[in-house]
Amino acid sequence: MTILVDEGTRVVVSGITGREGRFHALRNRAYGTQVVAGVTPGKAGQDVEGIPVFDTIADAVEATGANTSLIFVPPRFATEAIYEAADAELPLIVCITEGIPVRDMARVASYLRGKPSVLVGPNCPGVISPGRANVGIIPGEICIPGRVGLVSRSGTLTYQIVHELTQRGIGQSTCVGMGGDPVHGVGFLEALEAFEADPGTDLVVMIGEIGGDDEERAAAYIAERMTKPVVGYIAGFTAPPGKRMGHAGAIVTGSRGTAQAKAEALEGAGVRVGRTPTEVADLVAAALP
Amino acid sequence: MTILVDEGTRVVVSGITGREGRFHALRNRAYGTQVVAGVTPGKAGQDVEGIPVFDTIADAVEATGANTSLIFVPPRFATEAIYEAADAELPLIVCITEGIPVRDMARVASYLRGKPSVLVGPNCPGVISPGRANVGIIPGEICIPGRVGLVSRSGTLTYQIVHELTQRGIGQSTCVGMGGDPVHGVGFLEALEAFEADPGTDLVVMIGEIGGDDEERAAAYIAERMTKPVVGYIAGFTAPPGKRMGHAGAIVTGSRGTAQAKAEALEGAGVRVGRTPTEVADLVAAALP
Amino acid sequence: MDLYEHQGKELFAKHGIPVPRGIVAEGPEAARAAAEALGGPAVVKVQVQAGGRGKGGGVVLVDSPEEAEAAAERMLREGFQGRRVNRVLVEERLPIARELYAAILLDRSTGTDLAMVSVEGGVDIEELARERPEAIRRQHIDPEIGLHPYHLRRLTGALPNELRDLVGNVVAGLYEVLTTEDATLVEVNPLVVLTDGRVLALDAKVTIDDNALYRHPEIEMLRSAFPIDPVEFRAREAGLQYVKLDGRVGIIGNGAGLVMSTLDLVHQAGADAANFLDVGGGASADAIATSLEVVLSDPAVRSVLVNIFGGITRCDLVARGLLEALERVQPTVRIVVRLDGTNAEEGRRILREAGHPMIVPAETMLEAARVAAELANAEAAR
Amino acid sequence: MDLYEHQGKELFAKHGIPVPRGIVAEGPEAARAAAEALGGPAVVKVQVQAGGRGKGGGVVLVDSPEEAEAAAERMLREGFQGRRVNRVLVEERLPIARELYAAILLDRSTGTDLAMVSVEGGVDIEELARERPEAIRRQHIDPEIGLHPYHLRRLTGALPNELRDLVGNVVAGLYEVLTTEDATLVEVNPLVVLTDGRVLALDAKVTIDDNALYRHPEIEMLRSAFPIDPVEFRAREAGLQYVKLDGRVGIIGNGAGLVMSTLDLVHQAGADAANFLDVGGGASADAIATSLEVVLSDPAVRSVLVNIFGGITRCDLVARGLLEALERVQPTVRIVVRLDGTNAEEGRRILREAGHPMIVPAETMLEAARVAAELANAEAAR
Repeated sequence: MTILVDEGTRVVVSGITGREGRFHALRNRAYGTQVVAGVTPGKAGQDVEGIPVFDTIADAVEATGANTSLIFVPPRFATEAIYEAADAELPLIVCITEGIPVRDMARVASYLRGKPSVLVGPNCPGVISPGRANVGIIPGEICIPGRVGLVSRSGTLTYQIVHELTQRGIGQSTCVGMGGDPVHGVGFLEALEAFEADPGTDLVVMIGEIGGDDEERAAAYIAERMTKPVVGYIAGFTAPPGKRMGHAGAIVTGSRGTAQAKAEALEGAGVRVGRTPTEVADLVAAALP
Repeated sequence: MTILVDEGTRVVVSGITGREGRFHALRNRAYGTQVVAGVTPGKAGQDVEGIPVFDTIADAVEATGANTSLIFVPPRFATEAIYEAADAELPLIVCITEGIPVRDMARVASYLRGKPSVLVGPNCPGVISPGRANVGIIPGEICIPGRVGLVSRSGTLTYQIVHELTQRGIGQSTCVGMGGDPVHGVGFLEALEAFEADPGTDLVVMIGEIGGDDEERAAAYIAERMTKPVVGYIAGFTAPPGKRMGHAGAIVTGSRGTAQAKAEALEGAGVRVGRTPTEVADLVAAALP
Repeated sequence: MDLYEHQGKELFAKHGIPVPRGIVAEGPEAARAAAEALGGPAVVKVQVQAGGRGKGGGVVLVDSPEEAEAAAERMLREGFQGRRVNRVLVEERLPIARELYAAILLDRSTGTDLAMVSVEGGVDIEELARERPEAIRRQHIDPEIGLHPYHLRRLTGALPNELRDLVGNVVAGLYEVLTTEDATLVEVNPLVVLTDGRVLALDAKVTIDDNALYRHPEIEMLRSAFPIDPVEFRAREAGLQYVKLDGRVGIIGNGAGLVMSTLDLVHQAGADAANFLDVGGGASADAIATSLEVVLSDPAVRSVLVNIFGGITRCDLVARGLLEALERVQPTVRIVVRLDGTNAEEGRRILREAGHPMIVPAETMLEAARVAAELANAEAAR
Repeated sequence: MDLYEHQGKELFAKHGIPVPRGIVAEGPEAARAAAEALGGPAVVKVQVQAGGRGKGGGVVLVDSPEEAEAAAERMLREGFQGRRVNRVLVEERLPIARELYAAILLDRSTGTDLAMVSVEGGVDIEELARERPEAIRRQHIDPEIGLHPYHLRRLTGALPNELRDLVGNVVAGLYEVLTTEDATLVEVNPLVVLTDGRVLALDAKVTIDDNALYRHPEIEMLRSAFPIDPVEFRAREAGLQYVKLDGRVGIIGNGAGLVMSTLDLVHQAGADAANFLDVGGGASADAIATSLEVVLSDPAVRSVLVNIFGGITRCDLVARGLLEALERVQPTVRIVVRLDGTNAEEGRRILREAGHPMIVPAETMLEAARVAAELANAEAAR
């Protein structure tokens, strides 16, 4: 069992005729994911190595039964694609696009509230349920199927930790890259809730970083609700306050949002927090039944 | 037991220093309702016969623990008051105001989607749980406590039917005036759902009229979900197509939304539909245990 | 408030939707001049708020200014389907290659706007929707985010490529009318493609939200073009909801639902209502008096039914208002009065003590309907 | 992108927020002239992106143009807290009766804007929030509905009546800046009440969303006023995320999280990072080469750590990029390279076969951090 994506996932890729969209659509398909459609305005009727292209997501859904949107379009068109996917009532929207203005995202978040669509991202690597479906840009070859759920604000740091798990023979149920933008869809809370409910997940790894209070709120949730063990990691202990560290989210103001504060909040909620990616993998190995 | 309002209801009245607001706030209080605050910009610190007036709903909530908003302000300020009540996170908002532009209400409806506030109205007579709380303009003296739930698109027609029930000694758990505007808050569906779940309600009366498809959708819901008996009434059998009959909602286009079509839909769902208010009361009397 | 075709087209033009060149004429001479100005061949279209103008002789193709004059003269003299006609629209005649359909309306069941584009136009759209649903593309537009390009791509997806942008622009213009003018319905049927490839709105149906007129004084002013029934005008001025109907029983009540129900009960009792009149909530004695005068001014009325369930409305004021009106007008028909709710006892007492010969008190709504119907039928039978 | 005070105040003025009269000066002469133009007594304020200017000598009250010149000369010469200073702001001196505080920022935990007004200003607001929370009024503003009058009534509710509208107007102006200029933070500390009753923004802190700069070319141009570090400039031009830090180990990695984690590991191994450099996803050989040149151009660097986990990024291209850079620059420090993920084997083989003397391969991230720290410490100890 998994969360968010599995064998029933049918992906429609917005921006499939772009360089990145094409590359990853084909890569996801090669992994075994059902990539059933693409969308590029004005290119309806074409195909990308057999994947039919449509003019709108609604057209694609009608023709192919797609149930998941994967978005690769440039930032100034990306929120439009999210609205389009939400209006087509797709249950899952994964937005890879980096660089969307945050006020645009605030409006999107407001629009999605109370709607049935779940958004992952933007500025995220996507979601993979190893051996079942890969929706996004996480390299499938570093993952193996198993019973550890993983959720992360960071891309390559996720790969690093998944890699260390896989090296120890520890497989993953689903890895969720929630992305590093200040306003985003699925966060730690939603992922933890889903993993808690997923009978295929025994333990959850959450990978946070400086900035914001997602980790602190996750800690409160864990203390109150989680019965499954959680192992954590926080990046940015040595980041100086006030500096922006790449991710729009990774900026520290005063004592709030520091790695130290986050690690302490998590430990206070019973989370075992590793100080290195390697230690995270060790803690997982020790905690698994 | 009741739905929406009861002894725990604490009302803050927007527009309490206006003629109508003042009159009904005092009338509701005289009925026994906890009317704890009023709001009129610029009149903070004053009071209306002992009810303190505040500058904002949030101030009123902070000072008095109000949990229900009752709105009497003129149409061009009414949506503002609804937003204000929603932002103050009041669980229930009852908007009596008539004449709000429908596109403004469409935006309000969109804003409330996914928020915890429940809206009744606008252009409605409000909600009464006889003997417990009266929030709005329904004359309390025509109601008696009991186990019949009632929901209606029309004001005085509701009074007529409640009156006929009361004359037969049949009391009401809660009467909900949902209002006649095309875009509104709580509708038949939400009220039916709440009455179905309310252990204090044995039977539901729904009073519809021509226009829209609220009754048709309610019929579908009843067929699928309701276990409690429902008695219905539809006004407007003799309304000519294309004519507007007072309520913005009460306009018939072609065969859709006619009283005939609505009555048939309800009867198809097992609802006993009375042809006169008197017959409705008779049907209720016969159906009650 | 439903606009006339020519008023709708003026709004369309303001928002960038192409429409035919046209001139409004209020008399046959003006219609002749209009056709001349347009170059001779023209279309004369009756300006009424009714459908079926094409089949009913309300749209006439003319080849000359003289024919335009004759057509306008007939329309203005005869009216259309029983309605008075004040003006005609004289438009250029255009070579039409194809007819389409476009509309946006506020969908009350979702609270969002519903846009529709059909590859067929000039037809009954509800019929088309039943028979060939695939001919119509529908797209909801949430007012929170407004119109987006994907909406237009979806709506125009069934059209030939060369038409998609042109029709998309029309839909964008319709959306602008809807949102900036507080319309609840904008409809173009047919939306035509000319032989030279242009796309034009050949008709225009626009409904403006009455509640929003306070912020559109320029649209409110368009009412002055409407034929005015003096009775309806008086009712509107007094803030009463009045609709003229075809029966014999004048109806006065408080609250739209109660009045509609009263109409139904009168019908069940064997007569039909002469009107719908809702005095609204908290009616004053004066409003009641005006209501009675309005209803009595209709010569078709054979009896009147006053059905009041007092909530905010006080029945004692209603009684006083009725007596007041009866001092001003001498009714020749009976007035059945049913009072219940707030201060009903007092109201009934006032009427009883006044003992006016034309007032017939009734105990219940059902009884009131029965008596009013009987009185009207008896009067009519005399 | 954080704006200078004077840039922020220009935006404020554009959106109707009152600010003191002021003139930007890039030299002591200009500062003198500015003070003269303002009438003599003035305030000279260093223009840097740092807090604590008041206490740190960055704000000087002057009584004459001569004093203004002297103050500006010192500021431009000395810099402020180790930062270069290009310009000062010379402003009129005003009689202040009271200091307040106002700000709006995008609250990431709710995705809505959070406005704050405090009855005390000129202080550390986070400290005030801890010690006297009742002094600060907070109000979330959902971007879906925007700013409404009730927000302003609530925010200004703790102020004396005569100030409420004036401060409300400032908050409305701040909200306009936020929404129309794509800011994520607008802050006025202090917002002052003058003895004549006027309310002015005495300071301005504005942060613009970098992602939105494409639609604000006029704000993007404000960057030209910033002191430019040539290394940072080069990195930015190449699309690299580069932040200069204080340690000795140059860091290159792909992905912000991985790079931050690398910094932490180097610290745990006993050294500190000289920089943060994220080459981003799918980096080309060229981007890697530029990154290496950028990092090596920092004289503080004693060793370099290249930590790549290939996803979209291909490790073979990374290896080629490194070798390319090493042909152009002759490093005097060792470069520890750790490659994993996409085409890692191939990347490692390329480096092995090149056998460059300054490249030290590492098997794991942990090992790479340890080795790089040791090398840097050993170099520094020499």
